[in-house]
Order: sequence, then structure tokens, then C-alpha cells
Amino acid sequence: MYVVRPVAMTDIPALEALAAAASSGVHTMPKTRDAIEHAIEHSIASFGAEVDIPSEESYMFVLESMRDQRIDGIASISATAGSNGTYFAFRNDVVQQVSRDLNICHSVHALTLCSELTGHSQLSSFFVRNWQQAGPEAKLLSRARLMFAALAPTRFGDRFFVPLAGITDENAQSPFWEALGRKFFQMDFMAAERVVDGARNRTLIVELMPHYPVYVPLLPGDAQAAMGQVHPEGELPLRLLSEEGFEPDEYIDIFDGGPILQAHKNALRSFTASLLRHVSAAPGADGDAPKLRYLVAAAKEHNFRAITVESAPIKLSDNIALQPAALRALQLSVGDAVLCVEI
Amino acid sequence: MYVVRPVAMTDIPALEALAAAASSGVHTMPKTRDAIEHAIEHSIASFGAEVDIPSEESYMFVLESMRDQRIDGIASISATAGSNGTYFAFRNDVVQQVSRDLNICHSVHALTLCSELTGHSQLSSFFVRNWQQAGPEAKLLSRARLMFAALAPTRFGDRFFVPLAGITDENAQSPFWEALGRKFFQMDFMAAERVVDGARNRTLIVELMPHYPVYVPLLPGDAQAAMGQVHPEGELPLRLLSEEGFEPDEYIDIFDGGPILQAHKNALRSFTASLLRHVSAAPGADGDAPKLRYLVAAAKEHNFRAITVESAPIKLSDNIALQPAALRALQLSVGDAVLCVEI
Amino acid sequence: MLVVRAIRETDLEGLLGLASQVGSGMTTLKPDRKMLGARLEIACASFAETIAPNQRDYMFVMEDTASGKLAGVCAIKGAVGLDEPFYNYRIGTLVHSSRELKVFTRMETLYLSNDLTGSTELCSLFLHPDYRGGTNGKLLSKSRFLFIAQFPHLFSAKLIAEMRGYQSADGSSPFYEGLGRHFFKMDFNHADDLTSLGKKSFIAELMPRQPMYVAYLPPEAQEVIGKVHVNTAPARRLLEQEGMYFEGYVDIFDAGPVLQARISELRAIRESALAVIDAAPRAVTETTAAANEPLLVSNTTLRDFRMIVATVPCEGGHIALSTADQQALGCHTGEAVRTLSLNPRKNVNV
Amino acid sequence: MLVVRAIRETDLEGLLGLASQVGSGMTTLKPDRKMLGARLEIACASFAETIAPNQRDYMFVMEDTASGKLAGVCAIKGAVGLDEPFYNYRIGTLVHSSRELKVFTRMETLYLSNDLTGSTELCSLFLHPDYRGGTNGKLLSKSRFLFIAQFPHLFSAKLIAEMRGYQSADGSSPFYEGLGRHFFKMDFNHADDLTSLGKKSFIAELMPRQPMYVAYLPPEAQEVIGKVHVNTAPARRLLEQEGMYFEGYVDIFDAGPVLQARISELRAIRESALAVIDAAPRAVTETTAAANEPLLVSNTTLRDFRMIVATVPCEGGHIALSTADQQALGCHTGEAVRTLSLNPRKNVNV
Repeated sequence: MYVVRPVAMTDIPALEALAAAASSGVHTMPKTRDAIEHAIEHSIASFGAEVDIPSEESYMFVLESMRDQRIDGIASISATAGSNGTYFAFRNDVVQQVSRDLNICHSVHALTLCSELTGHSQLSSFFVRNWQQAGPEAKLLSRARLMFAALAPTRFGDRFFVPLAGITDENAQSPFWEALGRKFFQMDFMAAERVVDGARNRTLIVELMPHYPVYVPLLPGDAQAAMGQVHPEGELPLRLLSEEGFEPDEYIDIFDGGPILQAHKNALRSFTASLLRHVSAAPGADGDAPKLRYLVAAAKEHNFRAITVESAPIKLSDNIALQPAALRALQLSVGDAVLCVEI
Repeated sequence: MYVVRPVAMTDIPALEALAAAASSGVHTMPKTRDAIEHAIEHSIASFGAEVDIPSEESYMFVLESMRDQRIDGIASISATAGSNGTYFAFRNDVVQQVSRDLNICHSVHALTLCSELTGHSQLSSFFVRNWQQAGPEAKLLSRARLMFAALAPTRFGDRFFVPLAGITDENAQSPFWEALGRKFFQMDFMAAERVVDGARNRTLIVELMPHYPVYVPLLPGDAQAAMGQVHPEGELPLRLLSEEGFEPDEYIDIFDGGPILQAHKNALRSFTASLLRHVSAAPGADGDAPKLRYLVAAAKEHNFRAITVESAPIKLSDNIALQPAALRALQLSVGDAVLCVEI
Repeated sequence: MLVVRAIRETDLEGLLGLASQVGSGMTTLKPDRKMLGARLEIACASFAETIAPNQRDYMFVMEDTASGKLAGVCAIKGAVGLDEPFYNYRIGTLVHSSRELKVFTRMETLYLSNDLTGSTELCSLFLHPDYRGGTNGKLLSKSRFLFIAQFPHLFSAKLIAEMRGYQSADGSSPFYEGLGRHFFKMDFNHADDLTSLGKKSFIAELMPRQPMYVAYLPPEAQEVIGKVHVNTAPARRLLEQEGMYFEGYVDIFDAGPVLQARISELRAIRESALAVIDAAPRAVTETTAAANEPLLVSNTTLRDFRMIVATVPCEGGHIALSTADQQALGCHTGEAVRTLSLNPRKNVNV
Repeated sequence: MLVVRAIRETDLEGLLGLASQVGSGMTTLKPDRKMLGARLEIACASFAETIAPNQRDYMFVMEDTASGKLAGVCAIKGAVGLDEPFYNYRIGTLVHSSRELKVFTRMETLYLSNDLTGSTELCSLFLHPDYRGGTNGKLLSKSRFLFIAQFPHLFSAKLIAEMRGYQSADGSSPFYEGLGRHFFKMDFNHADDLTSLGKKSFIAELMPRQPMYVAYLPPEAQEVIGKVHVNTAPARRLLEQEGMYFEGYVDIFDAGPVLQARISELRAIRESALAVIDAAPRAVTETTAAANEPLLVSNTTLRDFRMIVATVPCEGGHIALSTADQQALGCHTGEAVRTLSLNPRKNVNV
């Protein structure tokens, strides 16, 4: 059994090991020991803070195997994306072109540098060891963050987004960057990522990136093809988040053209389809009653924990029956509240 | 009891009477006999059409009193807003302005002429007689359209919007128009509305309206104050649609600055909170069990009818018990499917 | 002798004959009797001053006085863009610079503009192939500058001339293929024809409105911005000699350059001068003809404006014109004519 | 006598004295020893040609040879905008027209641009109040044109000069109040100071990037676009006499006009001429002084460029200069000087 819980200082070595296993496809994940330490400290302070208005908080979760306490995954969620700057993205606008005289009607896509994601909450740093073989624990890790947000809505904005790394070729060149960013930055993709340190909220972005919309038909074919395409390591989170209700078409990354998924919280299943239930003791063996898989999260902000269980359908019940192991994992007792969502 | 049903040719005189009671605040409502006839014919053809991809269909509903068959309201929903042109609106962009050197951080609003609502489904023509005293029947009328959309999703887009008339002064002048549209059209607000016939999808709009964003701080105070403000007759639909899940801040009307509410269907209660149930016969008097008010719609595309009923909570039940009068209003029998949403 | 003169109502057949020689690529001079007839009417009203200056369209024909045949045509439009919007791309510069990164990027940018609205335009220049050679092309092209110098009050402060843009060997426009085609979804010639028919609202409807970085275009399209069609290069040089410059405006379809000038700074305004026709020219011309440089000489009447090239002495406000020249100009000894050296003097300081 | 000459290292104290008289409104000439010292160093390197032409900053001082005091200063920057972006608003035209409605609306539009990047700039003109009067202002301002005419190869094709914009009686800028304040949220003088200190990245960060219709601005702001400060009007007229024009570029803060010209079209380029200093000048000057027009006269050496106004005869490539004039120019009889009439000749054709 896996549990998702807030990161702790003792997780540093485990996170270092995880970072070594991740490639460039997860550019928002802290990779050096300093960066990991800083991220953990910041997360602990964020969980501990009393929050009225979402600001610089960032919450980091780890996926822990209950059997051997091994850390097999990491995922974060930030209260606001641009807390120390402006978060830039390309908005993928569609311009309708209609000429009745000429009987022409088509639509043209244009990419506009925009800063409207600045106040949204951002999901980042999602990584699961052996992601090619990941099972339901990947769903658990990805969605637990949003269950936390559903439990603590004042800590987050009304809208959420997730930037996913775009595609690069075998030489680490991004066709989207070659067609766009390079013309303004005059440097390689990886060099540019280094100077901005993976961030999208730096002053130099507004100094260098184009101020006027980029008409997509003018881009070379390979750059157009790269728009909204995800790096192979991003396929898993893309699938999980799409199931959750995120939509990919409105924004793309300004550097590599990778997809930026976004959604209003009212469109996310963790918000709209989660059910608040009370824990009841599991009956012994309940035979062959049909079972569903649920994500179950402790309904509290300060010792948030989440697991998956199989359970009889709870739609028509006020309770969910949990086994003792599940209660231990959640650090809860019978009668406590949990937030559940079918996965 | 009120029922909402598709408009029929026999409703022409009633709609003429209704139109006479409505003022300029509902500019999307057909007002002349010709326009009414045409709208009804178009609606009947739309309900009758087999639809794969939403196109020029427009569905009109009336609110009928079961007691005296009086028509007390009208509401429409179109498959796509720009089916014969491009639907123009101002997108209310927020530009983050951050200068770290100068320690300045503020946001500037800018209005951009955009055509992205063209493919969305549009709600329009909402009007209820005596709207100042309207009761739950107004909710019924407003939401029934969306229940129809929830039942027939292939007839509509994934996104919906509703333009609501903006404010004008006692001389029918619009402060927003004075600051913007007049500079390009060189005519009065009402004259401009006449030449475009209330539409927002005409070629002359792209010929005349500004191509570049309008920075809001440059507008006179009264024009800024009018942005997103609704005409008094729009207050009722604004309230009802906000409850439904529509959001007002992203777009405003290009002429009078009135609010354009919009939402993805996944954020609308008619889509996410509606429950498919089967009709059961009502027990006799069920005493003082707590009751909730539900909108109940016949779950079929071709004789769509909707009413409101009081019922015991149906969340934990597979059925909803309906009285014979309700069944007659819906033209249904016990065992038929209905779509229900608490209102 | 060749005389350039104000067009007359009786020139319609000759004009149609010329237009039938033009071929494609010149949208304002098509062999369409109705269109040309309407234009001729406006031209005649222009010289008669019965319409307002900014509606005028002064057409000039070059007549071979020996045969009475028309050898060429050219025109000056009083003002462009006042009935239908007149579109160009303007090339601007945007600098993107980051001190932190020590990056300084200078980008050229295309702005869709109507900046030239109201300008006076030189247009519709065509010389019959039989007459190409010698100073004929210069006389025809430059005649308009002498006319402007004689009547500067009739024109806007700004003078422009649109030059046909670069085409590949196969007749396609690399600029159009790189930009316009994506938005117009039709062939270049089709789009170009539509604009000449005055159907310009489609430009507002289909053209990208936002400024565009030139660097987004394919290299072939970037390279031809402001370049003229190979056949147009000589015409461009003639206009540049008169003080017209490429100032960054180009055609929206083929990126051909617009040459422009302040009328007050034209060579014709600065250097042309009035001279009185001398009573006894013959002896002088015979002795010193070789030493004289060719002059554009015109009369000073609007309604029957006439102009020739003469290689005669002109000094101290007097000019020696032969009887034939005087007849060609419709002038007599003792009357004033306006003169301008056909070729510009070299500026010793640059 | 007043001589305008290339600045020297020893002029720092005098320059600081002048700068202390300038007052606010001139951001490039502040009495700051460090800033002026650095600038003086660049100026000396410019005349010595030890730095690249586009990095040069030629400063000239006007010296009263009687007292050795500095009476004024002016400068030519080789090229602007190559280290820090050089911003202007450019005023363009957009036409909105609907044939269906018979509406034709011509709108002026402001485009944020770096179009003037790389231009040569005239700047930092200041004449000490004690010396204002007579031809002193003209000598100081126009000296730069004669320098350019002598060394045209050192400069860009385009010459510009930024003019201080209109201010209300209370010292506020109606244009800034109508536009910039909404985006900068600070006082005009504060914003203006920051740009002079080279802190220009905030313009990219805070300035609205999109083209803007002038009609959106309050009428007071619209009215002052391209208008100069009342004290700057005479300086503007002097530059216009030399062939500089307002072509639609204005300052982003106060909308003061940028005057500009192609260097090849400057009056100084077209009309200035070399002349040899005559051996026996005295008799001539005494008899015909009244008939002569005042001339700008300069030597032809870059490193010790010197210039005066002289009212002496100059014809046929010879000029009569007094011994004092020759000394002021550092020239001798038989050497060449460059001359230009101080006042432009009237153009008879316009």
C-alpha cells in the first residue's frame, strides 16, 4: 500500500535519489541538494502557515510505500504561479477569418505572450519512479494534491494549471525554440533554460520575448508540430490530469511549446465529484459485492494523508468502511471525516 | 404549476404580447411578428434536425402556466454563436506589470476584440413577464435550456456564453459606447444597434472596430464604470446564471460593455450536478419528511419538457417520486427517465 | 517629335490601344473601355479643375507629333486612400535587450498601416515598346515632376510611387507565398486583381492585424522585402534621381517598395526655373548644341499642359527654343516656360 | 570673438560651470562631475578617432576668445540605441471604413518603436544666458551641420534631434498625465530621470506594447503630441531651416517631436562648399562688408575642429578672412575652409 503525505526534512536523501532518476522532462523538479532542502523547508513552512489569500506557498507531497517506507514519487502544488514575478505563457488564440464577399472562412491560430496564469495555482514536479510501469499509485500521487486543494480552498486560486515539458530531439534541441525563442534569445534551448533556471516568471522574459502575437501558419512545420506536444516523461501526468478534467488547448509553454493544462476548479473531478464521508469499521469479508477503487484522503489540512482503497460503492451511503491498515496509513480513527473520489 | 416546452407556431400571439412588455434590455429577443415567426420556424426545424456537429440550430423555449396556458416567459439557446459570421466580443485581458528595479507591480486591464466565442453555444432572449416578482419559474426557464443541452450534448459546443445588455442612461446613451464605439462608427449607440440589428457577427464590425487592445485605464471614468455592468432587466438572468456556474469577468460586449457570462459545460451545475433518475409513483402524503426543490426534465430530445417539484432528497435513491399532475406536465409515465437537478 | 501633354477626351481609343499592350502586373491600366472611359473623364475634369484637388487624377499621354500616335501614358493621383483604405506594410524596428543576459536583438517588424492615406501618387506609367530608348522613358516619367513643380499647390505634402515587387522566374511572389497566402488562401494574381477592382474590405477581414516580426517569414520572403521587379529597376532609378526614397513602406502582397518624398524637397521644386523664350534662337543652337545638356521644358498652363525634351542653351532666365519646339509647347517667343535639367547634377559634397 | 571648437580634456571645469546653469529639463547635461568627466573622455576619444564611429560622442564648446570662458556647448552622438534600446512613439494612420455604412474613419495611432536605432543624434545644446543674442545661438546650433558636411562618412544615414515636449504652466506634461502616468505610477520627472540614468528596462516592463489609438487619450494629451516646450521653439526653427523635419516620431513621455533628416539631404551637405583663404583680404572686407551675408566658416581638421561666423566676401572658391579669423580657425592663407551661409536662401519655387 502507498500513502501520499507532506514531505519532511528526513526525505532529503530519498529525493536526491529520485532526482537522479528523472531526466530533463520534469524541468520544474528540484534536482540539487540545496534546491531540495530549500523546497522542503518552503513546503513545511507553507503547510504550517495560516493562509487567507494564496501567495508564495508551495506544498510538496511524497509517495511512500507503506511496506518499506521507500519514497517512490514526488508532486507539488503552488498557491500562485507568479508569486515573485509574472508567469508568462503563450495563449493559443484562434482568430476567425471570414470574408463574405470572397466566401472565405477559416481560422488562424496566433500565440500571444500573456501573463494571466500569474495568479493561478500551479501543479509541478510530478515524478514517479519507474513511471513506465506505474499503477494506481501514480493516480493517487497526482490527484492527492488536488484533494488537498479541495479540502483547503482558501490556500489556492480558483484556477489551476500544469506546464508539461515539450518535445526535444536527440540533440536536446527543441524545434519550437529554434523557430521562436532562439530569434530573440540568440542562444540554445538548454542554455536558455539554464539562464532562467526553468522559471517562467523572470524580467528577462518580458525584455526578450515577442510582444506581438505569433501567427502559427508562419512557423516552420516542425515547430507547429511541436506545439502542445508533450515530452515522453510527461505522458503519464498528461493522461492522469486529462482524466481529472484538465484541458490542454488554451496555453503552451513559451520556450518549448509544451502543453499547459488548465482548468477552473469547478471542472476538476477532485472538486466536483469528491464525496465527504465518515469512516466506519470494515466488516469482515464482505464476499463478492462489487468493488470500486477510491482515493481516500484525511479531511484535514495539517496532517494530510491519502491512500487508495477498494470499497463497495459509497454514492448512496454516508460512510466508507476502511480496514485497520488503511486507518493506520491515514492516521485516522473510526468516525473521522475523509474526502473520497472514485479513481 | 409551470412547464417549459419548445415553442410552437401557436405561440406567435403570446410572444408578440411578451415582446411588447420587454424593453431594450433584452436586445437578443425577436420583437416584430416577422422576426418572431422566423424564430419559431427556425426553432421547430432545429428540434427536428438530426445533428452531428452543432451549426445554425437555435432552440426556443416558452414558460407556460399549466393553469391557464398563458405564456409567461421565453428563452433560447443557439448551437453556435457565429454560425453566419464571426461573433465578436471584447476579451478582458489582464496584463501584469512588474518592474523589479523600480519595485512596481500592478496589473492593467486591456480589452481585445476577439472572435473566440464564435464556436461556442449561446444563450439568449431570456425574458419573464413581471420579472421583478419572478419566483422559481424564472429559474426553471433559465436552466431548462441547459438541461436540454445536458441531454443532447452533440447539439451544442463544450462552452456556453450569455451576453447581457449593458447600462444606458435616461437618454439611451451608453457611456461605454461614447468612449469607444462612437469614435469608430461615428453614430449614436441606438443607431449602431439598429444597423447591426443587435447582432455581433457582422462584417462591418471587423471593418470598424479597433484592431488593437484598448487599455482600460485610458477610458473615461464612466466608461470604465460601465464595463461588465448589467442593464436592470438583466439582473435576474445574471443572478440565475451565476448560480448555475457562469462567470462574468472574461468577456464584455463590444458595443455597450455589458457582461458576457461564460463557462465550460463541466463547470455548469446542469451538467455536473444533474442526476438521471427513474420516475416512481408518488406515495400518498409522505408526512413531514424534509423536502428539496428539484428541476425535473423529461430525458428525451424530441418532446423535451421541464417542471419544478418538491421531493424528498434523491441523492441516495435511484428514483424520484412524481405526482400525477407532474407526470401530465412532463407527458411521462412511471418508469420513464428524467434528469433532475436541485435548484 | 515626342510631346507629353494633358490627356483629352479624344484620347480614349489611343489609350485603349496602349492598355492592350500592357500585359499583367499593372492593375491600374487594363484594356477595359468602361474603366478607362471613367478614368479619362476624371482626368479631363482634373485638368479643367471642375473637381476638388484631392479627387483629381491627372493623366498625361506622350504623343508622337509626326504620326499623332500615343507612345506612352503616366498619371498623378491627387490623393490616395480617401475612398477606399490604402494599405501598406511599414517596416519598423524593435529592440529586445536584456542587460542581465547581455543580449541585444534588433528585429525588423511589419506593421499593417494606412499611413500614406492622402498622399499624392505617381502611377500608371507605360511606354509603348516601339518607343523605348533614348530619353523617352525619362521624359515620360519625369514630366510629372515638372508638372508638380509648376503647380505645387494642387498636391499633398507627400508624394509616393508604388513599385512592382520582386517575382521569381516562374512569376510567383516569394513574399506573398511566405505571408499573404496563409491568410488569403488564393493565388497572388487573384488577390492582386481584387484590390485593383476596389474590393478591399477583404483586407480588413483577412489580413493579420498585429505587428509581425520579419524573422518569422521564410528567408526567401525576407530577402525580397523592398525589392523591385527586375523590369521595374530602371523606373525606380529615375524616381530616386528626382529625390524619392524608399522609407520602409512596402506593398502588402508582394513587398514592392513605395518610394516617397516631401514635395517641397523634390529636385524639380528646388532646381526647376522659369525662363523666357528667346526671340532669336537659331544661330545659338547651331553653334553650341553639343555643349548643352538636355532640358525638360514645359509650358505653364494647367489645362493644356505640354512638355518636351530640348537640348538648347538656357542661361540668365532665357531659353532658345526652335519654332518646332515652341509649337509643340503651344508657346510663343517672349512667353515663360519651366525648365529642369533632364539629368540631376552630381552633388559634390556626398 | 566666439569660436565653436572640439572639446578638450581641460574643459571639464568650464563644462561643469555651464551644466550648473542648465536647470531641469535637460537630462543629458547635469552638473555631475563623474558623469560629465566620463562623457568628456568619450568626446576626446571621438575626436581622436580611438573609438568606433558609432560609439562616438562629439562635443563642441563655444569659447569666448577674449576671456577664455565657455559660452555654450552642443554635441553629436554617432549612433543612438545600440547599448540601451532607444524608444519613441511613432504616429501612424489607420483607416476604419465600411462601405455598407458609408463610414470612413481616419484614426491616428501610436506605435511604441525603436525605429530610430542607429541614427546619429544632435543633442545637449546649451548657450549660457549671458551670450544669448545676435547670431550666437545660430552659430552654436548650426556648427554641427558644418561638421557633418565636412565628415559625412562618420555618421549614419539618418540624423535626429529630440525636442523637449510641451509643458503646462505648472510644469506638468499633459501627454504624460494622459498616458504614461497610468502605466508608470510615478511623476513625470521621476520617470524622465530614470531614463537619463540608463535604467530603461522598466520601459519594456511597464509600457503598453500594443498600438494605441490617439483618440483614446484625453483631448489635452492629444493636442500636445509633437508640440515643443515654449522655450524650445526657436531651437526647433533653426533645425528646420537646415532641412530637419518632424516625421511623426515623438518622445514616449512628453510627446515632444523628434526632428529628422537624411544626412545626404541636409542644407549643409547640399550648399556648403570649400573655399581657399585669400591672400589679401583687407581691402575687400572694408568696402563690401555690408553687402556680404554672414557665413559659417570652419577648418577641415577633425581633431581640432574650429568654426566661426564671418561676414566676408566668398566667391569663386575664395574667401577673404581677417588674420583674427584665421587665428580663430587655426588656419593660414592658402588653406581650405568650409563655408555655409548662416541663413538659408529662400526657395523661389515653393
